[in-house]
Amino acid sequence: MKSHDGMTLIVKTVTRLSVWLIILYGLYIILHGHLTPGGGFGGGVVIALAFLNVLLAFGHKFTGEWLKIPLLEKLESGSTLLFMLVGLLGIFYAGSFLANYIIKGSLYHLFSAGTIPLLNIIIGVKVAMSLFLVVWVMAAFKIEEEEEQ
Amino acid sequence: MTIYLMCFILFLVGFYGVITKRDLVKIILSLAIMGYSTNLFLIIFAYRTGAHYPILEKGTSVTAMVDPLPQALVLTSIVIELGITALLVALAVRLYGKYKTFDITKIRRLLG
Amino acid sequence: MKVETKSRITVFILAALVWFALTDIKDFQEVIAGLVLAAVVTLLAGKFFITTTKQRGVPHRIIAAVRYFFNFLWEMIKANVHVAFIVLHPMLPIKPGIVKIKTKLTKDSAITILTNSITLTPGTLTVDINPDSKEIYIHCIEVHATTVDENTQQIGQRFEHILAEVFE
Amino acid sequence: MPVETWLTFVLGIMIIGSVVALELKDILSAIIAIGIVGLGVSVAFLFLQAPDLAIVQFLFEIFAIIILIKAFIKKDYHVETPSRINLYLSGITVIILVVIFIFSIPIFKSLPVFGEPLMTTSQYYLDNGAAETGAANLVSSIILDYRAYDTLGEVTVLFTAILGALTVLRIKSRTKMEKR
Repeated sequence: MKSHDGMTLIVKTVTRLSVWLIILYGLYIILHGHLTPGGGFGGGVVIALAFLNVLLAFGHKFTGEWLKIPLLEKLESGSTLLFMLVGLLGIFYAGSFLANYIIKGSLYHLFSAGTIPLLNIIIGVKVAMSLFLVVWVMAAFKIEEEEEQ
Repeated sequence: MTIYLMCFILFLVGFYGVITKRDLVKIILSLAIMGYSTNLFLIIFAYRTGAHYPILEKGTSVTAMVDPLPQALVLTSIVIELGITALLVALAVRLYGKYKTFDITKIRRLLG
Repeated sequence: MKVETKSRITVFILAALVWFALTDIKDFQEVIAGLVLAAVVTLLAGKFFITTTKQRGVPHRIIAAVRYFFNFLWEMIKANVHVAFIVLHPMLPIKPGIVKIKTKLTKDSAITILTNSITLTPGTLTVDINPDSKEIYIHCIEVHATTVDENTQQIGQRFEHILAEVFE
Repeated sequence: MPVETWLTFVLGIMIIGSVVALELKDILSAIIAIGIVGLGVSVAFLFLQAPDLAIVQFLFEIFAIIILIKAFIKKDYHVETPSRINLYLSGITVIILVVIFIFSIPIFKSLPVFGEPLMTTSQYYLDNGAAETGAANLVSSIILDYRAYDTLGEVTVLFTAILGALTVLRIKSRTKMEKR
């Protein structure tokens, strides 16, 4: 078995059964960033680690079919643009760049704090995609090197 | 005072590694150490004795809280550090692919 | 029903339940967000959860799983006492070695549980697995038999017949 | 026990870990030793009442270790023994660094004492943050509301760094192009 074909059956089975839980936990951390410790940065890394788990367990080819890498690249660049768009909308609605223009809501509730959860989600997507893509490209580079030898 | 100085020692260890090591991997690791010590120093500087973490909780009212501003700055700094580490690792892997060594003196010699 | 649809529905229900356990269920905002996020997780990673069809019904499998749990506990106590006896014995009568056993289980999850159970019981440790020929290599603290069949009888059969009822 | 004692302990472990990481010959051991330093920073953040940072530091440390191991572990890595001139140079560097350390002690004495920060701007954030932004987590309200412009810059820097890494890894070298 080649090294980039993934690991043994046991690792594959456990990954298969647990990957949804890790992704859900990452989303929980992102969405509750304005209420509890965490936020876009931490949750993004959790999601990236879930994808990385699949990449390490199942190998390069399977993950490529599952995740649609070109879409991830577009999400990665698009989220930066989206961040700026949310900021620019602040100029129209509240008078300054990145102003908090959505209704604040009441404290300690999920839908509160205006643009903060929105920006948290954008940052989470950005961090998750970019960190996963680095490892992805690194793995692809390694496979290319091995094929040449 | 002792804690500030120990943090500075950690920074100097990283600095020593950047100056004297000839190995690309060790240089990347020393840069990471310098980053850790800087982050830790900022947070140590912001600590207030007996204070609460800066997150409000339902049903409790806390008056004294830790300084949240350095925490926000360090949060972004950690992320940037990881990005820079990834960039450096990519460069090191590329250089290894071309010159088959991690030794920077040899790489310099090969460049001519 | 197709296997993939079934898997996605299971993941959706499980994700919603986990979300309600993590948050306050009385808050309707959390409930809405939980349902949306469960849908997102289902779309993203829903198709891995179940990959094969099982013959028996769910209640029978749950009863078998409970039976398996107690059986596993009993085997674990026996193995613990055995290993403690070996360790405390002044002569230290160990006879370590790696043995090969064959399994009749076909499902991936069943093999995973079997190998993990073998690893968790003291004295035996799963080293490697060959998924094509269904062979498991095990490191034992005390090797009794030399043939594959005898080893299968001693190590694998303890768990295998109940696991077959749970997963096949 | 006071926080200072714990922090001194954690920092001592981190200093030992960093020296070990720089001096070990084996690459895997060096990367694991850098893990000691990073996780020590995470623990120190917890002692300093910064749970946000502890989570983020912990996760990013794990990711950094995975990247480093995945990139460097299979290379045939061997360190040559340093020549005598290099040993002399390291000795001189250590002496210079010790001198710098001794001369920097007065600077650290002039800083505020540990546990009593100035907090001129941030007191405003603490008093009005929850009312003005509606977020219970004040760190999050600062990075995404009061200082969101900083975060935009940070996202741009991350974007550029990752783009650089992707470009460096994806570009085909000249010799490979000629072969094909």
